[in-house]
Amino acid sequence: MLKYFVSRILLLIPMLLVIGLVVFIGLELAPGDPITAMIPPDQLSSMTLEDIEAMRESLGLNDPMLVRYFRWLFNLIKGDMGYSVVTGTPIASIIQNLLPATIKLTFAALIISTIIGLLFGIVSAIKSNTFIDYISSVLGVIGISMPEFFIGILALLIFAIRLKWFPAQGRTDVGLNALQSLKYLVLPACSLGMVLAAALMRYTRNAMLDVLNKDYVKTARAKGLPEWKVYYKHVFRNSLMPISVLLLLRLPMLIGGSVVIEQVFGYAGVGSRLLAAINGSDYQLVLVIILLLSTVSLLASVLIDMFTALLDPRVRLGGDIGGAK
Amino acid sequence: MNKQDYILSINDLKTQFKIGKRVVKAVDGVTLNVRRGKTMGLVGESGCGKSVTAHSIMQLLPKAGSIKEGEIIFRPQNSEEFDIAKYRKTDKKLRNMRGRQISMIFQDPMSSLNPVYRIGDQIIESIIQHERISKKAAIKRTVDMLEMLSIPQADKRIMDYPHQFSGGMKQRVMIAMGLITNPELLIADEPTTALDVTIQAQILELMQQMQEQLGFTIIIITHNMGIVADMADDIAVMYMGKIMEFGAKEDIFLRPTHPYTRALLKSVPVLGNGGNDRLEPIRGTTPDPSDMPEGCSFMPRCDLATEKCKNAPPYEDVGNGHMVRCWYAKGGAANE
Amino acid sequence: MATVLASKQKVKKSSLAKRNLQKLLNNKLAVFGLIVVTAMILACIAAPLLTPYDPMKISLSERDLEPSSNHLFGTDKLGRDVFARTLYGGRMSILIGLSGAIGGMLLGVIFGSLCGFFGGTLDAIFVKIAELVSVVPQLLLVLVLSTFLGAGVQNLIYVFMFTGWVATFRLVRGRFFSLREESFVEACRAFGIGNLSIAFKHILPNCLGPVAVQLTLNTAGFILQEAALSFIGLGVPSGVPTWGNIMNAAKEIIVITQSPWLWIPPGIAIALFVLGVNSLGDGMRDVLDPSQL
Amino acid sequence: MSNQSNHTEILLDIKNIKKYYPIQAGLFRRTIGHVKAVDDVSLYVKRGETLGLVGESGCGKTTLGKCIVRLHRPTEGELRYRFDEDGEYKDLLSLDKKESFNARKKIQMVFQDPYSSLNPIKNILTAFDEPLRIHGWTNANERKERVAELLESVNLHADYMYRYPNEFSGGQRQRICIARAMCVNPDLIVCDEPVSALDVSIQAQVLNLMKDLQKEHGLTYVFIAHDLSVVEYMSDRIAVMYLGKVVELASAKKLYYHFEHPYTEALLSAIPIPKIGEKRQRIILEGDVPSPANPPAGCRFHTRCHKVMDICRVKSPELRPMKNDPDHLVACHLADTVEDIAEIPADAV
Repeated sequence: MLKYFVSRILLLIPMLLVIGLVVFIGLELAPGDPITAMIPPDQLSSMTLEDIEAMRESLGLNDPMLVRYFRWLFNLIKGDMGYSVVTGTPIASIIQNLLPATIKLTFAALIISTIIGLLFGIVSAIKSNTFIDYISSVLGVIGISMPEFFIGILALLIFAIRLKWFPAQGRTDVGLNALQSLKYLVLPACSLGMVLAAALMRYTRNAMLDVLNKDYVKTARAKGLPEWKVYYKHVFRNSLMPISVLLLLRLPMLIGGSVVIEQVFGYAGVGSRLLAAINGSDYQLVLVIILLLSTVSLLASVLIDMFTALLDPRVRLGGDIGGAK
Repeated sequence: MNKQDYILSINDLKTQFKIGKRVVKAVDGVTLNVRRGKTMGLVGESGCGKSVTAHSIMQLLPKAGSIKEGEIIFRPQNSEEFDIAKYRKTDKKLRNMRGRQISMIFQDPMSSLNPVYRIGDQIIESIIQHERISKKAAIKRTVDMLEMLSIPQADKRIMDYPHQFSGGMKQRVMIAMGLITNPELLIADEPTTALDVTIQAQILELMQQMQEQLGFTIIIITHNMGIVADMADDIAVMYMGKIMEFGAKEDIFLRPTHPYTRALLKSVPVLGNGGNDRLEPIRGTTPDPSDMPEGCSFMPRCDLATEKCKNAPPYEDVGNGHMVRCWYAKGGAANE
Repeated sequence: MATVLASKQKVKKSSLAKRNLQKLLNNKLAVFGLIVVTAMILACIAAPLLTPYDPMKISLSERDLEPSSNHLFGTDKLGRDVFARTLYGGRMSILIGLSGAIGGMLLGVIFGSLCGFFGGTLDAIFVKIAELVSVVPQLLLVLVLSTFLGAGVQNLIYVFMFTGWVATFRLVRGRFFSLREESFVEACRAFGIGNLSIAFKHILPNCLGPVAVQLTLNTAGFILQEAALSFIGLGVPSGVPTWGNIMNAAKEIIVITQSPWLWIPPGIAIALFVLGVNSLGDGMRDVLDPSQL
Repeated sequence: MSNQSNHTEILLDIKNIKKYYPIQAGLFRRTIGHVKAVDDVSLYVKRGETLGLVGESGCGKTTLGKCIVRLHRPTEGELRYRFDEDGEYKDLLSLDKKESFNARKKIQMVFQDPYSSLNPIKNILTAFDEPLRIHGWTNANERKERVAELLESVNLHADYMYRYPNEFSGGQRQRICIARAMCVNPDLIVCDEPVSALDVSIQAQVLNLMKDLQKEHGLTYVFIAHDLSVVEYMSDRIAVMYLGKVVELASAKKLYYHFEHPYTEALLSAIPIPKIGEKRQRIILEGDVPSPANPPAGCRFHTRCHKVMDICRVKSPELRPMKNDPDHLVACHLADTVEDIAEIPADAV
């Protein structure tokens, strides 16, 4: 078990290195002098060309690319992410302010969609081929066909502007208590989670129906277990494995979607900052944010993967499938 | 014979499946009596309805299937007899019966155990469902049962997961799970089809030993005439949802009367004959169950078929409870 | 022998494709999807017949008009007819989604069959690449690539191809892995039929059903992505109307509350078209394998 | 056509065939061991006869069959094959490309699962078409006639060539597969469990058809099955395999009454016979078949053998002819073979 986890985590390293490299090459190709992103702007303005050239040498900007890459990566890990060219603020502080908000939003969306998706999926499977199942199937296919931002705009119009249940725009933590800041989260998180909820619902239903046909479900019934126990212990438990695989595939889409949803609600997270940075050609900031979001996505995938392994003794205990002792 | 000597009496059972708009009559009027403490073999080819019959007894049919007609009278030793067919699939009465009074083991031991739970937990689940018993006592009983079924190091192996067991060992676990509550009837649905011959011999031997020790009744379902010759006291031969012939083992093997039974016996090679006798195949193929012929269902493939067979033949006793469903059963052409 | 050959002229050749089409037409979901998709595509193609307006023509005298018999969906801030823009925008949105998906499918099928048939190092490398591409949020990947390649319809299609091959690749590779163990493939080998023929003539056609289903999924996904990208202003240049571009206006609260005709029609168009494509895909999947999903 | 009554000419000489599969593990796919699926098997097949291969799952019978058809390349060994009745023997494994391709015509295979043996999206004609075309039937009409002829030879209607596999029952499919294997006029057909997926009433149809075709075309069969009664019905000689090795080889008539190997004895006694009256002595083997990745030392059967002796745990018995019958080969220390146990040095024990 431990061996599996360790190897899974070790595999993360090369993947992060490759993503990092792609981002770094992107930085290299981006227009603009890299040095502008490495020195605080007020200091930069008082330097002569010779100073800058000396600085370039001392900063190692003339070193081979691979050396610079690892130095950049190392600095990144230390928290030195450079400076935003446009606003002149250190990127680390921008990230520090905004990343938690984005993670909160995505996580909330994940929780909401998992609860709704599993609930409706389970009901749909248990009542398969009834009216309830039919309705939720139709809702499911409509759900996965809606653009997230369209749901967002509709939600904004109905719940924030017309009904005034929630604030329409923005998110500031300053001077807000937990309940108030939760109010800012509800609409974006729900809009973001809706599509995933629909996908999860469809998938849960099918995974459960699939498991229902398995022989061990028949065995469970033959033991005389009541239906709820059959569903809970033998059907749902076993469906969780394929469901978590779907989550794994869908998670990057959720994180991508957060960028758009933040834009709709003017939610101050890394996503909306990312768009501002792109429009302002602030490449250093763009790439760091993308690297971070990718890392979050990668880490979350590994977590889900480990969760799947925990569920399945065949993965957990190594694959000597069918082997007698 | 006294009614109480039969642990199970099935009368004119009809089980149907609805697939889309088609109705498949999988079991179409089965009548059977199972003697207490004996072994009954139910033989037939795939799709003849033998498995559906077994699942009907447990009311373990899939959603599309349901019992349409007939009764399944179960007579437990220490309680009132009741008609299984009268209850809904999820009725408490049936739930209490399943796994406690009647147990069932399935064809494929590989997929019959839930891969995510420990072997021990899956067996104990069965005890705890039906008895008020401490966890410790349940574990003890599980280990004892596994030891009885000659699983080495049973106390350690209950902590293992199904994928760590071989096919034969898994089938032993299934048997243990079935017998742990001391049921009166064990239904074994092709229990050895997925196993190798030497493992098959082990499992069949074990089932016989356990029956001697615990005295339960067995219904064994198989397509292998050899297995029923070994195991069964009574044999029912099924074809297209109906019992074609029923009788004591001797009736079936020494005095086979239905043309289908005879054809079946002649179409399988017998070890020791060395390919001397040429096999006599049954011509044609089994008809589509949703489109069965009128009259005798074996007629299209039967060498003795005449005009008469276009009407459904009666199910008659030809002596000593030897039942045959054929127009020619009594002194007719089949006894030439 | 002559009689044998003569008698077989009478037998109607049953074609598998024809039978599957028949099954598809019996599937309500698929028929619904097919009707919606076909109707919308036809409407977009026939846009000049359905509306007299030019989607690009700015008419300052007709700014911000509510829907009326003249302007079915009203006009936008520059006085352009929203109905015309929705129709013409649909052309571009569908074109981008479909060509991105087809391109991705081709890449996926080629890589997938090569890896699935030959396995080995090539396979190991592609699997790793696929894992990498799929773990990075696709929208971000599209964002980066379109930032550097520059905005533009063609670039967007390239970007979709580059990010969209993974699902098809996995699917085809997986099917190859299981199919190449099937006895009919071994029978081909036993006859000495060459590898390429086995891979492309015997195995690949067996993957095409699921690939077609995947194509619908990808088309739906790319249309949604294009819309999202254009909505945040990073997809197609704002001059070219697409469904997402039209909705770009809804970034302002004032538009959301005061001029819903600017964003509701294209929003519904996207949802309806994607719904049609998804239903068609679901229906196809039911036809191909009624037991699955 | 060869003479069926006395098969004397050896068609295929299987010499010391081994097939090992590497077991790989870890991040770098290191090879940590081998599954010895077939471990040093030598057999011969005479022209016109049926050689039965019998054993439980994992004994290597299918792997050996696939090696003969060259679907698997053996790790070691030779497959010496006589193309013409008075020609020379050639090793099938060291032919050049063209010879190798032509040799494919000579040896064909019928597979276990009739459902996966036919490509579901191609009609029957197409399934036959490509093999025929690449092996010299260049004229499309001739190919069509050939297919019609073949289908009729397996008692199917010629029109069926336009149908798709899903329109046929298992028995019909298996007959189509037999016809397909025959389309290039092979000498030798390896039949891998051809009837085990079929219903009992259909098995006999297929078995009899195979016997008839053999007579008609002078075919040679290697007949692989787990069911000894079926193998006995079909075969002239039977080789019993256990964990990658042949443990006994005898004529079909001899094997049932004069078996020598304890495994053969157990196998025979384990098979349920559809007869009553004679009470047979049942030998129940203990435990499971050991893993071929880690076979026991000495005689591979010693872990389950009811007659195990000390020597069996250390020394692996050779497959040797019996003293009184040189055509009956046994690999057991107990058997009265040409070489006696006494000759084994005492310190080996």
